[in-house]
Amino acid sequence: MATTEASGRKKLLEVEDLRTYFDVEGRTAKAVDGVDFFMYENEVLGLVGESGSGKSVTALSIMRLIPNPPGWVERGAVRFRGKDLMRLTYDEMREIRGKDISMIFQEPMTALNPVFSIGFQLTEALQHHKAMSKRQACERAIEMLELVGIPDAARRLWSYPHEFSGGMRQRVMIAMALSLTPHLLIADEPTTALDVTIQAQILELMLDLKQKTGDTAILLITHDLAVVAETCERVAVMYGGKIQEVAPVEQLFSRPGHPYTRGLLTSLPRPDRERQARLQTIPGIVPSILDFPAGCKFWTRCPVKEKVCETVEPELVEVEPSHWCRCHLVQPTATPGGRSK
Amino acid sequence: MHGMTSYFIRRMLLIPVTFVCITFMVYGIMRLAPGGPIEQARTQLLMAMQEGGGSLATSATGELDLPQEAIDQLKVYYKLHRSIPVGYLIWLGVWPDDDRQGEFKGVVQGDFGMSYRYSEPVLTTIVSKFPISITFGLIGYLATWIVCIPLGVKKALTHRSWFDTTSSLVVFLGYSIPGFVACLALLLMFGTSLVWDIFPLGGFRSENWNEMWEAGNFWWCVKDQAHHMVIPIIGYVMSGFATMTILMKNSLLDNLGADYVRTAFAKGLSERRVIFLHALRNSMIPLCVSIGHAIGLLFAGSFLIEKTCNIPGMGLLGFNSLVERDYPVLMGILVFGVLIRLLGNILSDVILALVDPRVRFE
Amino acid sequence: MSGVSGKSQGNILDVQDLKIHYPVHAGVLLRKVGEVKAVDGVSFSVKAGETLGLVGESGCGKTTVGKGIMRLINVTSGRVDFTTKAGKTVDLVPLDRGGMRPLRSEIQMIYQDPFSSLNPRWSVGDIISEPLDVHMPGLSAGERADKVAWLLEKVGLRGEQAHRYPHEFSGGQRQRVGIARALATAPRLVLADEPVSALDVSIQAQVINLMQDLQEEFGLSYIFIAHGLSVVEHISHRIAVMYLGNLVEIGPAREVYAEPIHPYTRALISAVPLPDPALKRPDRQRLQGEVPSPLAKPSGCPFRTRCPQAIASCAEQTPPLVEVSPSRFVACPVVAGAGG
Amino acid sequence: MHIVIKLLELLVVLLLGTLLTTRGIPWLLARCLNAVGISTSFSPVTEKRIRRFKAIRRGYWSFLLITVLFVTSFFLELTVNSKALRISYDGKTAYPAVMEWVDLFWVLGDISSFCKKSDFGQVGDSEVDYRQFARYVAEPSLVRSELEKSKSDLDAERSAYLAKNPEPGAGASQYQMRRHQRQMEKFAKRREGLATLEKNAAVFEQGRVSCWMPVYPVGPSDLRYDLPSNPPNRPSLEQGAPFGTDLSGRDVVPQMLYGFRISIAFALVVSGLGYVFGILVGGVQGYYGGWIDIFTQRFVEIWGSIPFLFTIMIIASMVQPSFWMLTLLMVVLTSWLGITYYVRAEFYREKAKDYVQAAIGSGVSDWRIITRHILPNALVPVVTFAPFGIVAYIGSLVSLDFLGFGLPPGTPSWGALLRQGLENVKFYPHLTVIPTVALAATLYTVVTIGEAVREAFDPKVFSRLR
Repeated sequence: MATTEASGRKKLLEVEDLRTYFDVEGRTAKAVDGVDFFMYENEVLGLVGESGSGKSVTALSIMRLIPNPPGWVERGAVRFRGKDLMRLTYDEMREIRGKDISMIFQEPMTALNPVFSIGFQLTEALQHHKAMSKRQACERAIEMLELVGIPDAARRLWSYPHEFSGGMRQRVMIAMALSLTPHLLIADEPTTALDVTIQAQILELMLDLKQKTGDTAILLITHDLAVVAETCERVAVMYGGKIQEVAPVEQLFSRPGHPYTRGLLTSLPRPDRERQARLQTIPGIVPSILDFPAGCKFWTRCPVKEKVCETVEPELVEVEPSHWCRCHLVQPTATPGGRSK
Repeated sequence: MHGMTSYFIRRMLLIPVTFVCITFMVYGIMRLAPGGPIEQARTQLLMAMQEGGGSLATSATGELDLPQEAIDQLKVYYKLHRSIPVGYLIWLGVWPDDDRQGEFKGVVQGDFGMSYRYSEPVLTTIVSKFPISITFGLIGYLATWIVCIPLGVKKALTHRSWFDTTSSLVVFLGYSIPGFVACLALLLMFGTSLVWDIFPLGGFRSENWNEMWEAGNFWWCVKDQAHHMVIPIIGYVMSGFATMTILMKNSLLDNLGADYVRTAFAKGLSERRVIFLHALRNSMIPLCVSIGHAIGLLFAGSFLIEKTCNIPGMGLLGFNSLVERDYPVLMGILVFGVLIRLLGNILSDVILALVDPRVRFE
Repeated sequence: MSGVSGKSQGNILDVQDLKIHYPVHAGVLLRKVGEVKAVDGVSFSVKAGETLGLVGESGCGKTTVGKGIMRLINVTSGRVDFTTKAGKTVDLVPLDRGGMRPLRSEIQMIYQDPFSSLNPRWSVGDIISEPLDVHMPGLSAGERADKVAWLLEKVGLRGEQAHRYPHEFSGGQRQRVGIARALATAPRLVLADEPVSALDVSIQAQVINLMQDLQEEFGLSYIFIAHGLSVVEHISHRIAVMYLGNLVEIGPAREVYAEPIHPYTRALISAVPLPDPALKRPDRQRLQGEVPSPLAKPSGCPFRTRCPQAIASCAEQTPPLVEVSPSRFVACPVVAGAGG
Repeated sequence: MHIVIKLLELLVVLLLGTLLTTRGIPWLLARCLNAVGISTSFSPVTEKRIRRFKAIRRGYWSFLLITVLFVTSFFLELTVNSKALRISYDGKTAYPAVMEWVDLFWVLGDISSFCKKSDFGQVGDSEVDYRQFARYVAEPSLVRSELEKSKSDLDAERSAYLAKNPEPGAGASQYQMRRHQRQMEKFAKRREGLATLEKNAAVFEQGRVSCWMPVYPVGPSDLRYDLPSNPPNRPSLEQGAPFGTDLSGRDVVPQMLYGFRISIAFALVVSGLGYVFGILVGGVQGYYGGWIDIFTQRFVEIWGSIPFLFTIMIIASMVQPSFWMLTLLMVVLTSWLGITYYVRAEFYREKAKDYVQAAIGSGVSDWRIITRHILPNALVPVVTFAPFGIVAYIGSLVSLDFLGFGLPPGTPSWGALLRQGLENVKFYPHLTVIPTVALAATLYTVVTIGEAVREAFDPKVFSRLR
């Protein structure tokens, strides 16, 4: 995986065999159980999965923001621009957070501190990382607020979070995250709590700012395949704490390899197509995080499973150039001898 | 802001209503209850007469009693010849007092009447005792904060550790000993020769304090005062410290798990800054709100601790007035107590509005 | 407005000029200083066996309409004519709780949050049989247990799961329990308030299919309230679009989706992302700004502050729904005039 | 040896109490509830909480300890009392302590009249002196020797009288004659009395008597005349007063034990009634809302501004309150108030949840929604405060008693002991130390329960980021 580079783009982030576990009343929940993927510089990667698939935990593990107790990173490496984040000291990690990697969260309601003004929260990171004076920081903050489309930014700077609407708060979060022009922006379900028109605004804003500020890559975590289709270059599909399929967005939607991805795609209503009488569904329910099956994580719900799936966990295999899939039944076709990862 | 102003105006308007309800109720109870001041005066006079061997009046029933004129005089003196509502209104000062040339003289005019016991205006009595109670209460409350906040923070940050568990034992033991009992135990241990006789056995100051003060022996006076204050202050601290420590701890624990703390860490802020600025600022809100309510509660605690440590404050005054049935003083203390509580509640709201920008009272 | 909800044969529900306003109190004496017009004159009808989709962004009043029809909240004015099984038409608005009770067996609701919509202390069997206790008190314990088991199997659960408690089920299964509860009294009309919004994608499809199957089997009518346009489009026969307490467009689902007329509907539909990278729409209509607070609702057309086609006269009066083509109604004189 | 036996008896009593608390009462309760038709099984949510509570050892053991002690204390009349459990004399049998115990639940009238001295070989019409009786039973020779002593005393008195006043001769006046005769009759009567006593002595000697005394044969209001010095007596194990006596000479041990029962019972009743009223008011407020809520809330605010301790003191200074009056005053003035706030908030929260809306939408009646749907869910957070409420009410009772405005004088009470302790802090520390330790230990146990309940119902998650 490391060397097959059609585009020759540089890799920004490589996650290898990341495992993050949680203690749930004495049992170990393997929320993230061996995740491998990478990101190119300046790309938008979508990380898709249903609730409990481990996508948010993956993001938090990269940031080393797993609450402990009850969670911990069991093993794995997260190489960011060559440095393994898991091996940094706390102080080194702190220098990276906010400055090189920043993050926005799902709930713009609770992610901002309610008792400090927007201005205070925007400037403190600037003052900390860039050693800016208060004035400079304020100017930069106003500039950012204008950039994310908050009218009357200079005055609104001293408003408190509760005086903004949900969409506006998410804009503030984006301004905060991008104010130090990080190399990587992790957006954890940034639009889930918002209405569809506001969602469109926020997604567009993120892509727009990415264009303007230059080299920020975005890791977009979402459960909504449609959002991915509209915004991302490549997609990684997670299920059961593992990456099940990674592909450029067109390939994934036109030639989904993994039965899970296929199931997800067919279970979406498609208003743009001819109306189906019924949606095709994935049978069964998502197992609890505590009792995913052995073997392939998906075999309990898989319509095409075979005997081997119940016991042997498939590898993530490159089935065609830059398209990886974790399924016994999907084997490399285009490039014989595709490497396993 | 307009909604807030009218909220506070509404709260202020409620004060007189509450005030009248409570004082009227207590006034009524006092008037209705048997064993009122006339009974008391009767027994006292009779005893005096028997001892003095003076002439005894005989009532209509043939029993020994006060002469009717004397009873009437007493009734007028205690305003018992009035119906309860009228008596109350006279006390309040919105009904002319016929016995004083129809003047309006009552609480509204700042006249609480005369103390039966001290034979001086009630207000003078109360005002002379008030500062003593307030001094103790405030120093005690301040001391509680100084102890509780660092302890609560430390406990939250070391949740379920050895330190947390051990200090919890102490905190809950403190919760199980009422403040005045703690005072009593301390008096026993450190006021008598039982363990170590280092503190005085109650009292506000030494008896010769005023002489020493006039003699200009300043340091001696300060030391003496402090010496007398140690045990009562510990009593006040004991009364509130467990609740406040646990409140601080739980509040900080809740906030440490909040989303915005994660955001702050994600910005790359230091742990110190996140905990002591972001999380602590939010966790202080419930504590600040408790200030107003605590002021009302100090009043209740003062009865017990002042009685135990023999401090001549409002509480001891109230206690003695109860024993002596000094009703005007009792009503006066009630007025102070109720007003302090009501103002304390409003103070809590004001503080909440100040420290929490989200709060908008409507 | 005639024709939108005109009395016609086969209508199970006729909502006419429904208004739900909340008073706003302020000042020292808490006098009423204004009102929030959560629902401000909404009219529509539902035919027997039909699904009406009600879409709009949060705060547009779609859930309030549902609760108003259910009479879970007080209605300010308007008529809600419901046709019972017996063929009688009853206006629900003037009914009190007692008058409403017998009708409740015919109108049921499915709720959004599968976690809070089931009492955590009750077993699933108790939850499903509660409506039976109220409306069919004559049932014996055995009959009731049979009915609960039958209902559970109808919604794709197993009958013996009746003694389990809600926390033992996943979100999708709980939503099935909620559906079973709604079906217990064999209703004619089911209001589904965002029934799939809280569910995972793969579970969403299962629940939608289930609802469609049940509709076929029992001839149910649905009012399907949701903010997800693609889901609504899939399940509904007709769609009604709401904005700030008013209906702006109503018509057959396919048509409204394919050729939206009202500027708001157009913007809403173009904001919906599609799961197909090949369909990235460059000509997307972006709505500027956000939905105004219902406390400060604009005069006239509520949408005029964000409308790209607004003209001066839009501020004057709330535009009525006008039939622009057969069974399509739009509340916008600007586009209706141009199109029609 | 004597102490060892006492300790063994104590152990047996506690063991029986434990059995009753952990086995008997739960069984009885379940029986009663099932008979009424209330199911005693909990929902899994509650079961999980109970499991979690039991897992917190300290809290669970404290809970067992306090309930066992409280249940056992309901048999104090049978274990710590100056009345005999069973007394029999020449075929007559009585159960005075048992009677007193029954009287606790079912008023029998003047129980002291059931056991008259004259019926049990003592002289007089008042209640039997059980301690004396027991002493005689233990040492029947004592009766004889005392009888002999009385006899010789009488003889001595008679001869002394005769020596001083010789038999009046013929010349004596009518008056003198009569006086002498009367005196002689008196002596004869006493002689006769001694003769009956002789019969009694025989009964004792023949062993036709028995007397079972309680474990600690002193009641809370008995004065310890048997102690050598003037009250208060310091604690002394040899003299049989391990905690000493108070200022009036009453034994401290029974006062502490009976005081424990009164304190806990008071706190339980106050908080129980407070819960009933608070839930009623708060529930109505939260469920109906609107103007009912606004007006009630104003009333609650006004009512809550009353300084309750002071008001109770004022009332108590005029009317001596009984246990029930004090309880009611506490309930009316304070204990229901705090609960309304929580219940109201919980009802508001729960009512907004969809499961309640669904019940309304199914046409379920208000009463059923309130009692079956909302209440069980709203009660949980409120229940966690109960132990802390009990601590507060015990503290209030002790405070009131301490100030002298509590239960009537003579009622066994920790607060009253503390008051005596304060008055004698210099010379009789045991009057301070014993109630302080008992109070602290009791409240600490209750607090431990409270903390465990809170932890079981609402475990604080602690997670740390860096």
